[in-house]
Formats: sequence, C-alpha cells, structure tokens
Amino acid sequence: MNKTVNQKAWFLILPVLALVAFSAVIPLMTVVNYSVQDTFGNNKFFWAGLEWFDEMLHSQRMWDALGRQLIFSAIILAIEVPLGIFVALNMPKKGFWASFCLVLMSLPLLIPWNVVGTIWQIFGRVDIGLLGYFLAKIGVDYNYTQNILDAWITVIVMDVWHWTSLVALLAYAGLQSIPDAYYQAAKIDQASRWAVFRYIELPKMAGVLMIAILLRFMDSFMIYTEPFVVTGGGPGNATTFLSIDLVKMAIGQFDLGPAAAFSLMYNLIVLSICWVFYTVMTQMDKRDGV
Amino acid sequence: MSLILQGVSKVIGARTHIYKSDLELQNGTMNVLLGPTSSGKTSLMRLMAGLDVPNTGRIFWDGKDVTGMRVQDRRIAMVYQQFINYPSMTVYDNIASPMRLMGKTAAEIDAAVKKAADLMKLGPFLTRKPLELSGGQQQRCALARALVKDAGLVLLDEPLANLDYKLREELRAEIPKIFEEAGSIFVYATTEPEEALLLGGNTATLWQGRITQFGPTPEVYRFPVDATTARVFSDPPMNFLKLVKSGDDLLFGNGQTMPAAGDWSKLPDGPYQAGFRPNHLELSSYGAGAIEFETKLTVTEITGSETYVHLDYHGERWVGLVHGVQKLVLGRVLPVYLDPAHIYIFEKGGALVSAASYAKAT
Amino acid sequence: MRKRFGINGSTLVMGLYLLFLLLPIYWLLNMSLKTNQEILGGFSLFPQDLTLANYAVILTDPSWYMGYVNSMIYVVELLSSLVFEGFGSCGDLACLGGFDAVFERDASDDFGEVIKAA
Amino acid sequence: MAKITLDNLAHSYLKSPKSEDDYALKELNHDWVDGEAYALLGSSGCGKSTLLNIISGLLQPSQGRILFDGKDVTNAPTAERNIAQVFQFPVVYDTMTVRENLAFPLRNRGADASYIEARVNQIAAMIGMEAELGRKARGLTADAKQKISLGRGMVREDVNALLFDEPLTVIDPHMKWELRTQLKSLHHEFGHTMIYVTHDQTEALTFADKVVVMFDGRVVQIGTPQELFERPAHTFVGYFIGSPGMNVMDAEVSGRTAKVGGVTVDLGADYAMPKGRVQLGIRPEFMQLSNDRSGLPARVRRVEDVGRHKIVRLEVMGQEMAIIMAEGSEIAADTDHVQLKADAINVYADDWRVAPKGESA
Repeated sequence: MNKTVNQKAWFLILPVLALVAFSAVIPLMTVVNYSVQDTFGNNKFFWAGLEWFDEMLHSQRMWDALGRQLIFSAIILAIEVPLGIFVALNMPKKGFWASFCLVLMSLPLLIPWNVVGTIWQIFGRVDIGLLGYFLAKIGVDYNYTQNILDAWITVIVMDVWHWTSLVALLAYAGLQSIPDAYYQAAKIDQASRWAVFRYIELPKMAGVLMIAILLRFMDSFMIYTEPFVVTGGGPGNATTFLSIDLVKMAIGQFDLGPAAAFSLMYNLIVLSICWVFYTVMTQMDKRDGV
Repeated sequence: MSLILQGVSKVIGARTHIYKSDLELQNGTMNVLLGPTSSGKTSLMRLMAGLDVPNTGRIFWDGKDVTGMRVQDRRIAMVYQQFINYPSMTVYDNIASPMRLMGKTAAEIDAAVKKAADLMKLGPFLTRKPLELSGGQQQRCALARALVKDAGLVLLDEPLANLDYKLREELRAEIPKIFEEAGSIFVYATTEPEEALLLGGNTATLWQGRITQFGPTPEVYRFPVDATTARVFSDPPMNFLKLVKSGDDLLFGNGQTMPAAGDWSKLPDGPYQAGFRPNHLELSSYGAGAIEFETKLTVTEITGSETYVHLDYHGERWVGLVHGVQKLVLGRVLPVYLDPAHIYIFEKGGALVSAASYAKAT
Repeated sequence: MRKRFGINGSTLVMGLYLLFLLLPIYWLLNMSLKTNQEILGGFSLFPQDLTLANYAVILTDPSWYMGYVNSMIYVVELLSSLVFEGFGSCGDLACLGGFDAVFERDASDDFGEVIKAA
Repeated sequence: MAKITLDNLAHSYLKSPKSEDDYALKELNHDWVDGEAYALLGSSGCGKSTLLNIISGLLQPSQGRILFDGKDVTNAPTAERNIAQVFQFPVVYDTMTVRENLAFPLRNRGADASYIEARVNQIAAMIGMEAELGRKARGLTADAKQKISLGRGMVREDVNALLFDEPLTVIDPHMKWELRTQLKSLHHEFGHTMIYVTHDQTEALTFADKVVVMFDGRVVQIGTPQELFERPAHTFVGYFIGSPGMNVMDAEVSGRTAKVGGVTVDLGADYAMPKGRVQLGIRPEFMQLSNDRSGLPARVRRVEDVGRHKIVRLEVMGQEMAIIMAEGSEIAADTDHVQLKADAINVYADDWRVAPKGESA
C-alpha cells in the first residue's frame, strides 16, 4: 500500500516509549533480576538461577493461595455476571428513572478500594455495624474475624457490592442497542420471556459481557486492598489471596527472591488467561464476519 | 479538466472490490454509476475521492497524478445515503462550514449560503437544527453543503435512497438543474435504472466490481455492449430467450422459427441469446411481423394505468409491461407478441452481436 | 394486568438492588455524623446527636488533610503525564496509517462509516 | 383469517390531545375484508405505521375499537391476536440457523416436529434459501436476512392477517421484483388478509387489490389501483399516485366547460357550479402536445428520456406541468400548445373531487 506516510510521526512516540520504559520495563526487569538472585543482606546479591522458581512451584503455601484465589474469582464471576445481567434487564429503559438508577449504581464504582474495605469493615461489625448488629439481633452467629465462612461471605458480598454495577452498566449498554423491532417481532412470534433473553438479548450482550468478564476476572485475580482492610487475610490464612500473600512474603518477611519469582509466575498466569480471552473473542468476531 | 482513472483496482483482504478499470470523466458532466448493491459503486467513489488508495493504477486530475494524495488536498464534496449534517449546528452553519474551513470572508459565506439555500428551498429553515427537519430537508442541507464547497469533484452516493418515493422524484428532477451550471464533475451512484435515465449525462454500469460499459446514458440504455449491462440497465429486468441460428432461420422454443433477416442474416450459425425489454411485449395491438409466444400467466400487477404480467415461457421467467388495466386469468395460456425490431441478440458469452433495430432509429 | 405486574417486578428488583448499594454508604455517612461516644456507646439507626465535628477535624488537622493534598498533587501530575502521553499516542496512530484516517474524515465529512459503526 | 374492523379508531401520542391536529391518526372506520391484499400508502409521518401498529397490538389506540371477526381485541396483547408482521429492517435471530429462525414461530406454538420440518422446507423453497437452511443467520446479507423475516412471517398458515411494514426498503431493485411477485403469488395461493405499508406507489399499486391512501393522519381514499389512477378523490392522491403526479390548474367551472386562464376547456361531463377553490386535475398520460393553436398555450422546458417513455416538462401559463409521450416520439419544433383529453379531467373543489352529474358513487 502506497499510503501517504509521514516519517516524522515516529518522533512523536518517543515520549511514550520513554514513559513506558520508566513505568513498566525498569520495574519489571528489577523483579526479574531479584527472581534469579539470592542475598544475605547488606545489599549483596549472588546468582541463584531458577532455584526460586523451583521452590515456589513446590511451595504448598503458593498453591493454597492460588487455589483460594481461583475459587474467589470463580465465585464472584458466578454471582456478579448473572446478577449484573438480571439487574440490567430490570432497569428502566429511558426517562428520569433510567438516569436515576444509573447515577446511584455508579456510586460504588467511584469509591476508592480502601474506603470500600473500611465501609464493609464497619458495616459488618457486630457492635456498631448495621449488618452485623441485625444479624446478631435475629440470632445469626456472624463474625467475620473469627469464622472462616463468615469472612469469605463478607469478602464476596463486598466485591459483589462494589462491582456488580459495572457488569450491569455494560450489559445495559448492550441491551440499549437492540432495536424495538426485535421485541415486537418476538411478541408476534409468541416467543417466551426466556426465548427473548436467549435469542435476542444475550447475543446482543455477548460482546460487552466478554469484556465485563475479562475485566472482572483480572481485577478480582489481583484483588488486594479490600480483603486486606476487612480481614487482613484471616482468620488464619483463610482469605489470604495471591497478592496479599505476595506482599506478606516480600515486605513482611523480606523474601525478595521467592516473592519476585512468585510475582513473575503470577504475571504469567494473568497474561495467559488474557490471551485465552483474546483468542476466544477474536474467534467470535471471525465467526461474525462470515 | 478531467478525472482519469487508469488501470485502477482495489483488493481488500481476499476480496476484489474493483477489478482493473479505466474511466475518464469530463468537467461539467453528470456521471452515473449504475449497479446493484455491492457491485463496486462506493468502492469506486472512495478511490476517486482519495479515501482509499488503489492497489494498482493511477488517478489523474487535470493531467496531474493525484494517486495517494490526501483527501483534504483535493477539492472534493461528498453526499451520502444517510443524512449527514452536524447535529449541533444550525442549517446555516452547516452549509457555511466548508467555506469557513476555506477561510472565506463572512460576506462571501453569507452570499453563497443564501444562494445555495434558495436553490435547495431551505430559506425558511436556516436557523433550525438539522434534526428538526424532515428527511428530505436534511438531505437538501447536505446537498447544499456540497454545493457551496465549490468542489471540482462532487460525489453523490445514493443520496436519495433513504427518502420517500415522491420526495425522491422531486429532488431527482432538481439535482441535474442545480448542478448544471456548477461546472464540476458529478458522480452519482444509484441502483435504479430509472434514476440514471432521469439524470441523463453519462452512465457507467457496474457488475461485480467491473465497469461493463461507459457512455452517454441513452446510448448505454439502447446499445448495451453485453447481456450483463442490459440486465443491470433495465427495470424490470430484461427478458431473455435462447435462440439457435441455422441457415436463414432463427429457431427458438418448441420448434418456432423466425427469418434471420437484415443484420441477423450475417450471423454465423450457432446458439445465441435474445433479449428484449418488458415494455416491448404486447398483448393486442401488435404490428405486422410480430412474433407470437405462447406463455403461461403467473402473476399480474396493476399500477393503475399499466399492468405488469409475469409470464412463464418454457421455464424462462419473463415480465411484460402492457398498457391499460388488464383483467386476465392466472394460470391460463396467454399469447404475447413481440416486434422483432425490439430484439437484441447476444452471443453465448454475453457480448452484443446485434442491437435492436428500433434503437438505431431513435 | 400482566404488563403492570412486570413493571412492579422490575421496580422491586431495582429497589432492592439500590437499597443493597446504598445501605453501606448510608451507614458510613451515618457514622460520620455521630460523635465518637455515640458510635461506641450503642447502636442507633440515626445520629442522635448530629455533629459536624468529625468533618471539622478532617479539614483542620494537617495530619488528616495532607492526605488529600498529596492525592491532588498526584492526580495533577498524573493528568499532565497523560496529556503528554496523549500526544505521543497521536503519533502512534499516524505510524499505523490511522493518522490519515482520523483527519481525512474531518476533511471530507466522511463520518458515514462512523455513524454506521455506531 | 379474519375480517378486521376498525371502529371509530383514532390515536394521539399526546396524553390529552386538544385539537384534531394532535392526532397522529384521525378518526377512522373501516372493514378490512377477509382475504384481500391491502396497501397503506402515504409519505412518512402520515400515520400509516401508527395504524399498522394498532392493528398488530403493539400500540393501544387512544379511542375506538378493533375487532377481528367481530371479536373485540382492542386490549388483547399482540401474541393473542395471531398475526404475523414483517418489519422495515430485517429482524433475525442471529445465533439461530436459518432453519431455526423459520421454525421459531411454529415451535413457540408447539407445532409437531414433522409438520415444522415440512413447512420450513416449503417456505425455504419459496424464499429461495434451501441451500442456506443449515447456516447461522449471523453474517448473511441484508436482503437474505429480510427474506428470512418474510419467511418467518409466512410460515404460519393460521394467521388472522399478515402485516408488512415497508418490507422491501433494504432490498435491491432487481430483488424487489422477485420478492414482491412472490408475495403476490402467495396471496393468490393462501388467501391471507394482507396489509402492506409503503411510501412507494409502485409497490402499493402492484401489490394490493385495494390501496388505502393516507395523508396527514387521515385516510383520503380507498380504492383499486385503477380508481386511484383515473378518479383520484383528493388532489393529494392525484399528486402521490402516478409518476410524475397529476397536473393541477386553477379554473372556473360552470357546467360542462371550464375556463383556464381565459381559455375554454371541455370537461366531458356536467359539474354544475362547484364552490370553493376550483381546480382541474389531469394526468400527464392524458395530455398531448399540439402545434395547431388548440388547447392551452405551453412552452417545452425540458425532455427527459426515461427509456420506455419520455417525460416532457412544460410551462403552461406560468405553471410547471409534465406530460408523458411514447418512446421514440418526436416533438415538433413549433409546438406551442397542449391539449387535454376531456374525459380524463377531474374537477376539484377545495382539493376534494367533485362528482359530475350522473356518476354513480
């Protein structure tokens, strides 16, 4: 293609390259560096090869954290996606109430992570929290600092509270793009409510839902602040997810080598899952293009 | 002044949108690109505009090679099938926008906008926003914008397709009048043969990415170079009939013959295809020498003054357009008549070998 | 009849969902308007002794409000670097041939595709 | 199949309409005869889609009733009315195959599998999509999708009525012919009551037994294509039907003659003395150029060759008019008059047609 190309444009991306180098490449290389070295303190390092990687692969602690992490992500996806779709389906289509709902629903999305943690930390307390107090009142023995199940429920409900609206808003945008004629045709075809959902609404939402799932997965897979504020990873290690564990290892115990190896593997997992998503999505697009 | 496309082609991915084509458009002419959807009309226009760069070939404007030149460096105006205006601007500002970009003075702009608005009958609506106007008025606004731009090349991509039938009819009559004096090159894409005829000027017929013929519109209509062009440039579509020339006779149907007189006598023996337009079939008032076909009537459609008859002739589907309101019984055998002067003969490959003799007379 | 029930169903769902979203936020607000004694002293749905003292502390004590100041500085710096980066991305587009596309559209009013795509 | 009765029907999109102008559809009484093919013809915004949506139940009228075979269905939901409708833009279920799309309305009504199979194959043959039956509908071209929509509309045999809302808008001219003819032969074959909304006069006239012309929320004429062509009840019908539309000129009418700008024109029938703004209407097909000083003085402005005929644009006493001449006919250089065919002239008073004495209604 002999398109008109302006070579000067290359100079314009230099600042970006510099910025990316400083903000991403250098930190990453530091981590890579740590992951293959060992130290006895005093800023003296020596070569350790793949020892840390080997150690981490055989570390029960990491596998446990990964297991918890996967279970957590699976649960919140299983709740937030259907709930988000359900909420989107019930949202008003237009007018004042539509804007009203949109504004209120975006509130949790605007709250900083640690504040979300604080809110739920207080909300769930038996003595002064609305939720905890009422649960105690009706005789439910609820205590997220002691009981593993309660801790999990709290962390999950908190994430659902924080992020379901995102899924709902994306699904709602997908729904809004469906022309009225589709619903009218469905009425005339005597389609059931389920059929309307299955054959009209779901296909139209599929694209945005993939994005929602990807976003929610990545975000939940890297979750740190909120559970840390609420449970601090406990009781015991019950809610110690990957990034919490990583921080404990790196900063709490100063095991820089294993932590670096750990974080690189963590990175690889996230990347490979993104790649799977990307492949699935482009395959879908290809199928559409036929 | 002219726009010349030389061996231009466009391939995107595995699909060829335009096969190697040549075209020469003269200044001050109306040029119609006629062809069905996705026959390459829009692709060709995008090449002319410089929105796409051809894979092969060159484009010359006034003798200067403009292949690969950016759109904003050419003097081009374009109007689309969708009514495209700036929604937040008034009609006045919409029309004025291209002139403002050119840095004209306020007085110049005002005069030009008023003139264009007058031509497009938009005078009373200058202070309104486009979305407060009817579809027809919105498209007039877009046309007015193209008009004031004083472009050397004005591209109109099915500008009337989204309008009501009657509005289309009115604007169609106005467009050639308005653009007559502008002295630019006009290119107008359409799927409708009748629109091409009404616009006059020159017509290029397109079929599956190829320009099958280019010439003055009535000439292309009356002397199509091949069966494809004839089919594209006929609404309802042209009817076809298989023929075999053998000696002094043309054989068709179930052993019917007609004499191979005049030009036809010179044709070598072999199979041919005859084509004729629906309006040349007659039910009654036929002249001497007309050929009779026994057909089966499948459907009739009455337009109020005329009747479309859909016929089955030995498996060929024909359409006839006959005068008056005809009450006919469906499914019956219906004799129809055709004056041989209206028959075009194409060779098996599709190329025209003998034009209808009536066409030569007009 | 059926239609009305549908609207009520949706309203109910939305009502419950919004309640779920707003309760924790309400509780935070509720807390912020109570005195420390009231918070620790016992449970109440509304502040009995409405006070803005907590806000006064936040806005007057530097050890509290410097956090906000630092956040603002950070945001301003982030924004300026984003603008910086934004210019860079433009160049990025140009290299990929997108540059032409971006400006061509403007020049020839070619926003048909954009509208179609939308 | 059913007879559809509109009783005192009117609709306004406003909550409390005040004047008649607030009504998108003005009061209307009409019977749609069982088994006939109707076209609703009018320009955009004339209320034709409103009327269609009221019949299909997608819209509740602000006043009046709709009856199917005498049964009041005004408040019945769409699904209970047992009608089929095809929309302007193709509505297909993307994730289903073409076969599933066609079978959908039958499945929803619990038809048995063998019947569905047979019926779907029959419809697929009708719309010429047998080869694509197993394919996903996603990614098909717009006209293929619209063919599926048409097929889905026709797949049920027991519908009360088939409604079409400008179904051929997205279809190529050549394909339009084919589909319209298909619809027409389907109508002959199955005898469904069909209502076809369009702004395209050719589509309306060729499709329908009876055409309902709407203008500004009002039905101005219901008639066969021939009646609409020869005896337009309103100048709008004259203008809207025919291409180009009817020529209209101011005149003074008394009895069998009219005076147009000082020239006397024979009317061929007795119209007495109509009141209001009196006009003559005559179609371009019934006017003829002359050079013997008979008729109205005229000047040829432009000749358009449309292939099968020529359209001559004239200036007649300061007004633009059109006449149609046969293909290949020549215009004499000294042409300066135009003649009107007396029995093709209609007389209008305040835009409504005046019936001559002796004409049966």
